[in-house]
Amino acid sequence: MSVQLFFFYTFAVITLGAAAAVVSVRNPVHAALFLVLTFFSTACTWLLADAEFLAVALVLVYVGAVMVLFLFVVMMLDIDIAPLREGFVRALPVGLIVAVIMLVEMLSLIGVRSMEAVQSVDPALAAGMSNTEWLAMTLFSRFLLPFEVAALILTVAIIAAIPLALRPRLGVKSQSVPRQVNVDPRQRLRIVKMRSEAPVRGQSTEAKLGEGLEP
Amino acid sequence: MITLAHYLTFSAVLLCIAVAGIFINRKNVIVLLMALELLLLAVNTNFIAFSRFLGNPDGQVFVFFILAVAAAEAAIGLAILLVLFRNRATINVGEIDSLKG
Amino acid sequence: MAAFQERWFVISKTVLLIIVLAPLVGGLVAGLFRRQVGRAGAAAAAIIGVALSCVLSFWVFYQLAWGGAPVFNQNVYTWVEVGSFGMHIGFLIDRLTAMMMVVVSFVSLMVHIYTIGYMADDDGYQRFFSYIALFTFSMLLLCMANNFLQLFIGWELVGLASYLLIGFWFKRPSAVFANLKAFLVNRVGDWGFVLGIAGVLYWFGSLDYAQVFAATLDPVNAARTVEIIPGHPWSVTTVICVCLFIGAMGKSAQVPLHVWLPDSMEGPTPISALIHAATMVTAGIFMVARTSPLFELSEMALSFVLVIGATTALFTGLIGIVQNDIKRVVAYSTLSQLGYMTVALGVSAYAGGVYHLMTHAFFKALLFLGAGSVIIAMHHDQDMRRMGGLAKYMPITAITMWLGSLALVAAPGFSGFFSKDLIIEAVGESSRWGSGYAYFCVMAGVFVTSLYSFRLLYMTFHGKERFVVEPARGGAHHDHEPGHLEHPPRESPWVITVPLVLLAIPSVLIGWSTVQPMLFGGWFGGSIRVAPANDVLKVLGQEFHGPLAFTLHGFTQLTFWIALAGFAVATWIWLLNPGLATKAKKTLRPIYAMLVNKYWVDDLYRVLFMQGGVGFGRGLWKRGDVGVIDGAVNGSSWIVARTAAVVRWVQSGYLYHYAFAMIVGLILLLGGLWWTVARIAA
Amino acid sequence: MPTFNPADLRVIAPELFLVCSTFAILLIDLFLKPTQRHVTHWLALLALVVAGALVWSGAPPMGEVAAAFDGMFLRDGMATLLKLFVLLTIALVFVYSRPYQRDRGLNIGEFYLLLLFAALGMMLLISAGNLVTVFLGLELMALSSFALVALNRDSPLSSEAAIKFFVLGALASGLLLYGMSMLYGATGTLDLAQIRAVSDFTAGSPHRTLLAFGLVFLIVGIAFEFGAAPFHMWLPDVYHGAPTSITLFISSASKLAAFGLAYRLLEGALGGLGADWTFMLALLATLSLAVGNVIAIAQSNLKRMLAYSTISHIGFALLGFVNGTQQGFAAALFYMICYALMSTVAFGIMMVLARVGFEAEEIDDFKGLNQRNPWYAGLMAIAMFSLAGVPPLWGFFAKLMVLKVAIDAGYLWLAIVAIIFAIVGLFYYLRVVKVMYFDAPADDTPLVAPADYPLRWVLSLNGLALLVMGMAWSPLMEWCTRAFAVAG
Repeated sequence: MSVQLFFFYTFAVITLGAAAAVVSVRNPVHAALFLVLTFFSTACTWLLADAEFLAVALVLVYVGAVMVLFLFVVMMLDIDIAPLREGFVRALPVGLIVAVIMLVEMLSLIGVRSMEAVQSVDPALAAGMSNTEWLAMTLFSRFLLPFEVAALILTVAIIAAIPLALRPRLGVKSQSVPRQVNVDPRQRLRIVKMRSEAPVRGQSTEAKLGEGLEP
Repeated sequence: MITLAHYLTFSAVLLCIAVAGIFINRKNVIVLLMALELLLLAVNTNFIAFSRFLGNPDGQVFVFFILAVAAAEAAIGLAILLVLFRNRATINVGEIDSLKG
Repeated sequence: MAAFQERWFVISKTVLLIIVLAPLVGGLVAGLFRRQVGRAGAAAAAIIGVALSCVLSFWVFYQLAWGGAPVFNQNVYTWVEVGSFGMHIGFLIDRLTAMMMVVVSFVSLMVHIYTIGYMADDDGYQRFFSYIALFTFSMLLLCMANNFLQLFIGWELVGLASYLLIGFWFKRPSAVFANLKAFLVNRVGDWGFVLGIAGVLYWFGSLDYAQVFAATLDPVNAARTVEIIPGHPWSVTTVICVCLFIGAMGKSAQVPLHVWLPDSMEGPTPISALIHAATMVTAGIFMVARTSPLFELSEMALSFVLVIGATTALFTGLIGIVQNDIKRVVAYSTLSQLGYMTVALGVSAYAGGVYHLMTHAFFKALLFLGAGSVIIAMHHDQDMRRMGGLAKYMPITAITMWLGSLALVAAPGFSGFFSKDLIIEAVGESSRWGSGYAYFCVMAGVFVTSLYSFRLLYMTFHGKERFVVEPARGGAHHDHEPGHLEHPPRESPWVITVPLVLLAIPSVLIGWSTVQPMLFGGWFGGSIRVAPANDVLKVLGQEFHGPLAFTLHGFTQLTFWIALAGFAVATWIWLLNPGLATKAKKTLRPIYAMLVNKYWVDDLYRVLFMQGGVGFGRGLWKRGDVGVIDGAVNGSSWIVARTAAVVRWVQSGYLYHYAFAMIVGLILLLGGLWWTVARIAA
Repeated sequence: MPTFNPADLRVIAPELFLVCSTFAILLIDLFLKPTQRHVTHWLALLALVVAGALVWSGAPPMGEVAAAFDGMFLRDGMATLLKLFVLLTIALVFVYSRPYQRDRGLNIGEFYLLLLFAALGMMLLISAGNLVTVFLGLELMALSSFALVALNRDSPLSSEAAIKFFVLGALASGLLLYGMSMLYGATGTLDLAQIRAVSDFTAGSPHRTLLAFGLVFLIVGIAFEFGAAPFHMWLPDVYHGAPTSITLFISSASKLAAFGLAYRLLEGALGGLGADWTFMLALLATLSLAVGNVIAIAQSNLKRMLAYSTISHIGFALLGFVNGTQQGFAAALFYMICYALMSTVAFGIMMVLARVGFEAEEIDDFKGLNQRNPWYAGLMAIAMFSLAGVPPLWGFFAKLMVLKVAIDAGYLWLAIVAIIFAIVGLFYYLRVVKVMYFDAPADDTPLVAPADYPLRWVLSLNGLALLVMGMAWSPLMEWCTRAFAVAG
């Protein structure tokens, strides 16, 4: 067993174990942390396949951004942990059986035994560049159109996420400096002109007063 | 030496864990989203392995795109999750069953 | 002069188009502009349209029969042309078609005129006229088609019109139920019909009658087989013909698709006459006769037709004996007579079937309209138990009904005699599988027909008056109790009696002049093709020596004496000993119950299809009955709970079940692939 | 090393225009007051119309393919036809849903923007010539759709539908990607044409098994987008929960795009494995027909009923694929177009009937519609009869075409199954008609058509088109046939 193979097995086992933990632990925060572990160890297996750029990108993008988002949401939503376990144990045997059947079918169809292809020289090195350069040469030439489309997809994510998640809170008192500065006195104070009404001296007023006072 | 078969088996097992995670999950929807990330991870591993053994950069480029799209997907998924939580005060998969039949 | 003759004595496209479109135009005017034209205008538009096509139909008929005009077969409009496959609207006018056109347009015209009187008080007057004109249009389109597509279009339009008409009084739940039933049952038939047409298109490569019938002569086509269930080759023609005949079973109300017809009495009476006598139900018979070249290729299909027809002829007639609703008696007699026509088709005596169709159209329309006249006189009471002795109040109706009934029971000399007697003889002559059973059925049917026909006459027109005449007590017109009339019944107005008389004339006389040419003279020419080995009519024709001899011969035949026995029994029970019927009812209780419940066929369908289907759908997909599941959850058996759980699995609303379904689908597809790969490797 | 070729821009001109105008609308919309939203509406419509004109005017001659960006983007006859109808249906969504969105306070700029982005994704998907563009186009469309379903964010049903749609959609696209990775592994390329070249010559090689293995996963993704059983479970819930305007979008434009996806992947990339996928699709078609038609009978909610009816129609459309020839794809495309335009009528009328605080989505809400507004009742009846496949409406001919294909391909049993279920299907379509014409209305106030003239006229035209196309469907069918001229 070569050193690489040893490390591959190590990271693969860590990855699979952590992945299994992700889908089975009760606490979603723990699940998110296990997911981080999964990503880390997967990134290591990618390194073993000489995909340095993607391995680093996975850690940066996922662990750095996406997982933080997940954790943020988990903590924002106040979720009860205890009742969420119901049914899990009951569904587990069926789920496991189905998963195993699927795995057996997949492995036998891929024909893992027949693919004993051994790692040759790193193709990037063979081309005389680093993995990142090798990737970039392809990405920015032939994959120009998809690259732009990927940008569109990220835009859609923003356009979609904002109206869904952003919700102006009503009834929150906060200070708006520009509005304070721009206040126009005329909006605050209204001078109303009225025709002054002189009381008509005479019987009517007195009579009314008198009526009101009468027992 | 590591062979292609190692990677393919690894990713197949990862895929099955992810898929099983989706349908045996009786807990909250967030874990479903995590399982979906695992699924994409399996796919990415496949692409990288093939790319490496074929000596062809296209597969790694594809992974790049999948990563970008998955990030966008996660953002939208979490946004929908928030909306759901605000409306229903729950994200328990077992309680989201008003639409059925 | 010759040029003139040529121009006039050849059927032109224009004339045919007018025949088809005139009722449509009339119907559209009556329907779409009902407010503008008013009641009288709507009636006039529809009647003028139908009258025009009636006159022209007679003209076409005359030309084909005596004017020496050739068969007309032309496409008038090409709808679609995709490669070799074309869809056209076109006309095939030969003598078979011409006869149908005359019958359809004439009976329809009579019904239109009659409607003026019958529907006079109805709010939907204009709507009704537009529907019946549409009905006439559809039927003409169907008859005049020169291809299966147009046949199908007409077929569906007739179905649509009947659906609208049966449910004409759509505020009555029973009418809505009846029209839904008619529609659904017809749909079952249409399913077969569409398959049949698809089969024709697939194996003969065309929908055009002429091309298909020409192709049937090719022995390659006749011998072709298909394996719908792998390993069981079926003759292609048998498959096509059985499918087509399933369509005919729906439209022509053959057992077991007969259940809609008696219920369709919910529509106004003129419609009953139109549906039962001239248009809808005869479509199936006509279609089989029209496609006779196909049916001739398949003994098996013809035997199927024969057995179904014979069963219908006898067993539905039996139900007619126990009905009390005057229209329902006539309806069951229609079913029975349709059975006779189908039997004729089944023994390859297509001309006999079509001939009976024609005579039946006249006398059945007469009987229905007569029944309608009685119903009007009884203030829309249809129960014969509250009639009796009406003959003296409404002599014209009584006499014409008598004439119609005599035609129905095939009294020698009347039109029905020529057609029906011949069918019975043809069955006797045939040696096809099932003809023994059919012979028994049609013979017994004669007795049954006679029994219910005279029962109807006696209960309605003779014997004691079972209604009470009470002068109006100031109540509303329709508020009286059943069997209590405000004033004595009186004869109907001329718009009703004139059609009765006009229909009575052909009912009595038409047989004399037509039987010779139509059945034995090869009058239908090439429009009906019978294989020489099957030609029973030809055998009968050798013994035929003119209608008079045939009539005289008729008095010596067994059928006559059977009918007479029926007459005697009916007279004995319902005229002379009114109490006997009740007694017989008690002694024969099980049989009576069976007949009154129509052999429980309706109930069977209700349980099987309606409750079963709805229950199946609901039970399987809508999480079962709440009661069942609640009961199960509350501690009844474990098995029920498990079943319920499985049932709830599907579309339960739970995400994980949805994902699970997807994964199971994936696993099954993968498994299938695995299996194929393993098989290839092995 | 391939470099950027400015001539490529001409090939993607419609998409380019749509991107630019979408961003322009995004900016303009920021400065509009809510009362001025009609500006966004008309601009969005204008963008679609101009994009359509560009698709039409720049179309390559029939039978030729214009490729750009190193084969990433293909413009052929199929793309032209399908894009025009996608743009048309999305324009119909805009027109029909304006009063509906306005009444519910949903007439926000994002509605238009997301639909435009979805349109862009669909166009890209339809023109994709590479697995990457297939994936990106699909995601652009899908992500927009997820957000659109959730856009009515105060509705619990909407958000539930959205989360189901999202999770299952992401699962399906994950599986699709897994299949793509297998295709890549077996052939070493992402280009559809090159994969096709390998797949055409793989009989007996180990690649074949790997390709077929990937194919199964691709089928899952395709079936999900179509909504074919057993990958249909999302469909009824999403139809039901989403605002009717979005349901309209999903049932029309999305299904057209799904056709593009299926065609590009199955025929464009894996034509060599035709024998495998035709059989798999035949199975899915059978199941879809059965599930769709049977469950639809038990529905009381019209949206759910139409959802199950969609599933059954997908079953029908898949019959066109079982042949795997030019005729077959043409029939399937014809069917999808027909279906899309039938469902726009049905959902359009549901939106006309809806009022604030009242969704006309129960079948009982249609009781006595004939007495309240005979014209809309008539249009709805036409739509129902056409969906049921009653001659001489358009739907009948669409069914006829695919049945012919199935029979020609030797799938006689499948055609018979399809006919049987079509007859079962009549029952529930007819129930709607019966309710409209024969039941007494619960509320007999005459239904006033919305004072939105474009809506009234377009909806009427759309309904009558079902009738007219029944008479004159052959030009479109011919166009569909020619669209596949080279590829078939």
